[in-house]
Amino acid sequence: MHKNKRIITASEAILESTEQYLDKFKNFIVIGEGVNDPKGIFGTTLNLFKKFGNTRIIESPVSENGITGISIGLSMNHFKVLLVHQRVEFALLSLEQIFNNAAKSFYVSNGTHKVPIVIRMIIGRGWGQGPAHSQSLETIFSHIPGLKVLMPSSPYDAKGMLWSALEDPNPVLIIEHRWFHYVRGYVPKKNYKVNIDKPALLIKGNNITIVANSYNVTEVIFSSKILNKFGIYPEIIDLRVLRPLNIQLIIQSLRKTKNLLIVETGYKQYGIGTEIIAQISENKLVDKIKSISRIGLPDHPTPSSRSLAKKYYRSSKEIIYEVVKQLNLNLELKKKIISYYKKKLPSTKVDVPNPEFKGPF
Amino acid sequence: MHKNKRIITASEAILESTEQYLDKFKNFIVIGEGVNDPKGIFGTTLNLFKKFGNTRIIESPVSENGITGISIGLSMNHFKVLLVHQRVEFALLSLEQIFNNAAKSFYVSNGTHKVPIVIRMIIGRGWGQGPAHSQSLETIFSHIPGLKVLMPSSPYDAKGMLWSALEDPNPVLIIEHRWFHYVRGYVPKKNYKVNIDKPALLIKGNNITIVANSYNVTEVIFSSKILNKFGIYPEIIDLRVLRPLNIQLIIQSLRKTKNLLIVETGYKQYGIGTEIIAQISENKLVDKIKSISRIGLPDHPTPSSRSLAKKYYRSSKEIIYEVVKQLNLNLELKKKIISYYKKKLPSTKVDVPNPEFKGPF
Amino acid sequence: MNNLEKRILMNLLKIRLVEKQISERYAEQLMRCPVHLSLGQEACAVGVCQSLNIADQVYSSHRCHSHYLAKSGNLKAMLCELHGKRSGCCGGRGGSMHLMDVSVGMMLSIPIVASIIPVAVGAALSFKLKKKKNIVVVFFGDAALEEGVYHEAANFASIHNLPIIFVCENNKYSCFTNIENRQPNDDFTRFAKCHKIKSHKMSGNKVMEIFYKTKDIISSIKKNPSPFFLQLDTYRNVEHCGPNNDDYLNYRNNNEISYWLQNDPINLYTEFLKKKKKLSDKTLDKIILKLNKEIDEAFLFAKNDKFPKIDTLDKFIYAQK
Amino acid sequence: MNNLEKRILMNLLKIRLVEKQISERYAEQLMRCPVHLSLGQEACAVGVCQSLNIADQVYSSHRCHSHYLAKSGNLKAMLCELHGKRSGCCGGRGGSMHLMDVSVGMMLSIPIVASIIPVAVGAALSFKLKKKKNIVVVFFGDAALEEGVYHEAANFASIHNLPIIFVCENNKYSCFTNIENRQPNDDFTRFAKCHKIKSHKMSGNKVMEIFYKTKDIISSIKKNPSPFFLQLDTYRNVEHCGPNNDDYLNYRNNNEISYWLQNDPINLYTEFLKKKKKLSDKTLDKIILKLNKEIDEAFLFAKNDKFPKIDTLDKFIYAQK
Ligand SMILES: Cc1ncc(C[n+]2csc(CCOP(=O)(O)OP(=O)(O)O)c2C)c(N)n1
Ligand SMILES: Cc1ncc(C[n+]2csc(CCOP(=O)(O)OP(=O)(O)O)c2C)c(N)n1
Ligand SMILES: [Mg+2]
Ligand SMILES: [Mg+2]
Repeated sequence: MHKNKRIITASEAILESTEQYLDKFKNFIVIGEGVNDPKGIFGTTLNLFKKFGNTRIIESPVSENGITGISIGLSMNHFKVLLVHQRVEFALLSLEQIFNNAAKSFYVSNGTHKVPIVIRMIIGRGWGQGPAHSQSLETIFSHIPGLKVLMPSSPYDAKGMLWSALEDPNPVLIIEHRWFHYVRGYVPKKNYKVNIDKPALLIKGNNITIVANSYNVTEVIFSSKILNKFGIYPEIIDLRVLRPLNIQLIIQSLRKTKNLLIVETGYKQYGIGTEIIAQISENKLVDKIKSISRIGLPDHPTPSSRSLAKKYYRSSKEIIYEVVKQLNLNLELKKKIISYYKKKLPSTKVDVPNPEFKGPF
Repeated sequence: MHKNKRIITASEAILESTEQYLDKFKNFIVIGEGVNDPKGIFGTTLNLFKKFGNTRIIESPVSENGITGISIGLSMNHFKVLLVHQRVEFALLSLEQIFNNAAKSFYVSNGTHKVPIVIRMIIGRGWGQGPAHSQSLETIFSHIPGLKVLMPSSPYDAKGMLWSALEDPNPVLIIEHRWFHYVRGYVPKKNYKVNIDKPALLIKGNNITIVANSYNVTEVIFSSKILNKFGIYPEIIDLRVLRPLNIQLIIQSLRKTKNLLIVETGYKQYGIGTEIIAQISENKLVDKIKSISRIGLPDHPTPSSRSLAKKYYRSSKEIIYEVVKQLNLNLELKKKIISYYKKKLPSTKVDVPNPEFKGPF
Repeated sequence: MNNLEKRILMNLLKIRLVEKQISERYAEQLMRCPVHLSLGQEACAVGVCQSLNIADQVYSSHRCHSHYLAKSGNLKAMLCELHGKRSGCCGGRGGSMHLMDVSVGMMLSIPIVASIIPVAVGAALSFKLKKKKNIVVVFFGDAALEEGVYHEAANFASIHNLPIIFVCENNKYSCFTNIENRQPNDDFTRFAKCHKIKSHKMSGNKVMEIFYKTKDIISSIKKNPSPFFLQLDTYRNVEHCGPNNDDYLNYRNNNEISYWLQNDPINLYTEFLKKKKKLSDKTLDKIILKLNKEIDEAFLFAKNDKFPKIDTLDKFIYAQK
Repeated sequence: MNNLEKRILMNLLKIRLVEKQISERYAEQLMRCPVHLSLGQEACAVGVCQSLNIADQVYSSHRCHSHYLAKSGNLKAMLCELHGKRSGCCGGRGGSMHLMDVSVGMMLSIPIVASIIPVAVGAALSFKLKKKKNIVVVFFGDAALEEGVYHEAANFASIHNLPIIFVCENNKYSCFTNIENRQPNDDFTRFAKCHKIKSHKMSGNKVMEIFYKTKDIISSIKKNPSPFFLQLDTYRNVEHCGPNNDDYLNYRNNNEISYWLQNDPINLYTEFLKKKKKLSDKTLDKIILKLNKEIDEAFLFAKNDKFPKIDTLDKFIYAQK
């Protein structure tokens, strides 16, 4: 499709978008722990301080709550701030600032104070980093009015959604899966916006609608290719925007496929999928739905050991099994698919997305 | 039913349970900002320090994150700790401790460390206390495995559930609605446990299943009495326990009524109701459901002004209207119910649960 | 009285009289929101804010009435806010703990203890980055220093040499709890020193001394940007939250109470002026009369103002570009 | 060498050799979790823990290997944990940043910076309430002092006179960021003084001095319970996270590096013993040989140990009474 076009990773796309916005807008500040260190947040802020100086790329003390409040104060005063956390968990220390001062100030001040802050937070996974560095807490942020919550899945979106977030006058949270940083794809050099108010239809299909986000989209596409061989064509929707949530596209798709599978990066229970299902069920938006199902993390912390992590995380395997189950395929076909899948199984281990991944953490 | 039996308020019930547990267990500590001040957390810890001293009833500096970590350390060392926050919002400063150290230690330590802490958090409402003192954030806590999340609705449960929580070896969060403290009901003097693992059937019915929790149960019962006059008998379920969530009772009820209404204290979007609906839809647990609906807070912060708060909060009015709509009643009956409701409308204002309520805050 | 002295007097009295009227009228139940009155603490706000320009910014907490008024916040908009009316400074959405009047640099008040402090430091950073010569003042109580975020913000202000004054109004209590039960002592300059921030501790009831000290601090900051920590020891005359006196609850001892009442900031200042023959009882009465008239009018305005339109309830959830 | 000197030597060497072997074997990719090695910082752990009883408790952070071993944590259980095996001290669930061995009072390590500090203070409170004579030691890095929760915990320890030693291992860096870019200076006793906590700052590489100082502190705490803050200046010899040297990235300057390498804690101590004729090269070699044998065995054990049973994945989510 994009032959001869520039292919880069999502982390390079993020870096590029940030750099271009720094070029464009003088009052744009990047701040965070590690933003101007030699690894530059997995490369996403690499060397920016050399070009823009350390008053625009501000290295922060290890003070997440303070720095969030500081970023909010800065952005109330006509700055645009990009705050970066190497792990979602570090942002847990700053939820009071995010929920109260970032999310509510525009409303409470009757439209006076805008808080145009963008907060990037990275979900850890792999290499046994364990329970406190691997949580995927998007539901918690998505519950709070006043925030916008994005989870890009492609390098193209990574760049364009970041740009749109930076142009947005509201507090926008971007949650990036650690493994998504490695995803490669076509990215135009010039800056551009993409919408940040709805999901995207990735692949047309007919038997079942699969909704996923972030890194899981990669797993779903992989699974889908296998299913295609057997005449099963899932329609794949990249959720992209968790708040504001717009389920129109899902509804449309479901009217056709009648089967819905939601694949979450976070805990299944009280997760993102629930609101989608609730809206569909509540408003009877689709007639004669045949099946609805969710795949998400089980109800306990992430174990470090790779032997346990293997069963903890959900991947193409669970997706394929679930589709087979939802579509009620006959036993023979089922067996065929599964044996074919086992042959195609990605050879990388469960705790690494590709052979290069051994940190940084 | 409980003629000649002792009727007290929920806040008195909480105080009594706490005092009895202090009597029972020497290594039980109560801690928090205001626990030994002359108002004693809306009366729920009133004068305890006079009997038990300020080494067992510990007044805390204004340091929510610190004190939560301290309480966790204490409870890992064979103490039982009851930590109290006058508002849920203050606990936002301590989510890192709650989500990581309280919720996960038992799992991560492979069963070695127990964290038997109970955290009471109060949802504010009324008297214009505004956006940062009125949030109902139960979803956020309910999303996290390792925690238990309770929301009692009656004085009987207030006492018994607190006792059960104190006997439980896990971190248990009890979220109390500010107005629930005023609810009166029968409470035995002697200590007792009630289950903290499932909802309760409050009132049998047949036309529709209404699930509510905390203060909203009061609103639902009030609404139900009005509906009864017109031959509509909602089955009322008190959700009580948000985590671990057990929807058996709801399923059973729904098999009979085929209509489900969930009434939430918090934001509707990504709220508690979603998981219930998702489980029902996903597993096709009920045949031929006719309608599903949620009532919850709209998608913005709480305004202070009572004129706005009136439309913001949901009460018997919205419940009755929703039931009428869900049951598809004929226009005449609809009109009758609504005009009857308007006559019966509680005379108190929207920002106060009863005439005495003008603080403390 | 020279102009300055007069301005200070007017400001002090205005706050006092507004707070008194709120206290007296509260029982009418038209102001249906929690109020944390500044009675007894007026000199802190007035002494500090007197030297500020309009472009200097003030940030405050739940007890913000005095800061709002001392920074020349619009009185009618404040009372409308307390009444939940549409002309309120937040359109009735915030209530008494969210006072702001951006047009005069009264930027924001926030009721979560200490939550405002980093926000104010962020504002100071914006001044530095824009090379503005203005300063930020953030007011907070003694309990705010128990929140870790104060330290995170102070450290940042220190390493970046930000133009901000941290003003701690030490009234010795967090609600009912004396500082003795919360911290090792109440000399809070230790929390400035530990971050290598200059500091000063003084009475919060002597308005002229605060004024002169603040003036010095400001001119030094303007020459050489860096944070400053100012501790003002003061006392609140009524209950923590609400219109009444709650000393019948016996959480504050009588000697303490009477010491501070004797050192009431308004009295201290009027006595000082009188002693210097700069103020007569008659002039004072006249001023009070005039101020009360303005205040009465503002209350009337607030009473008569309309409630916010109900269909504005879901406005301003998200900003449009 | 007397017994004490020998114990200290054995402990120092054991940590050094374990960390070295981890570093060397890491590329085999059998230890699939992030590792924050204690190389260069061994004397802090050994000096402090040497005076502790088994009932005294230690709490630590992401860089916990040395504390775990100095408090006599089981070596096999540690290596199994790093290998993700079932005999790991957390059954393989935690990895390198969650080391604990409750049987010897190594209570808990937590990778969120500073998050362990209030938990340790809570433990100290439990000792006080139970009138136990034991003490708690909490180890953390210089960056932990930038987290507000340190202050919240320290204030609480101070007002309640809790038996706890806050040990700050100052290696001057938070990942790649020098203390200069994060705080006004690196004399952290200012963060003890501000909470009225006694404190001392000293080299973290001189094990005997640390030992004697800690002994004094402990006996004073046991007589008169109150917190103490001990700053130990030290240096990490390898990268922040991982097995390698990363000085090619040029974030640390060469003078600094060579100064600290010259003051390597193991060398300092062995040289001291040799100078006093208490240790010969031969004995040293013998000890190293013996320790390496133990360590090799432990690695072998870990390699051969089984992974956790897959059906234990959902065990221990909730405790049963
Ligand atoms: C984070 C947080 N914790 C607790 C409260 C409840 N609260 C409101 S005001 C207050 C006391 C604050 O005392 P201080 O900072 O000294 O200010 P003062 O009221 O004395 O002016 C408390 C604890 C809060 N608003 N926010
Ligand atoms: C709250 C939080 N923020 C950020 C991190 C990422 N992080 C891990 S270790 C570290 C540096 C800690 O430095 P220091 O406390 O000095 O310990 P050292 O690594 O030097 O031993 C950081 C920032 C974290 N784990 N937790
Ligand atoms: Mg105070
Ligand atoms: Mg360090």
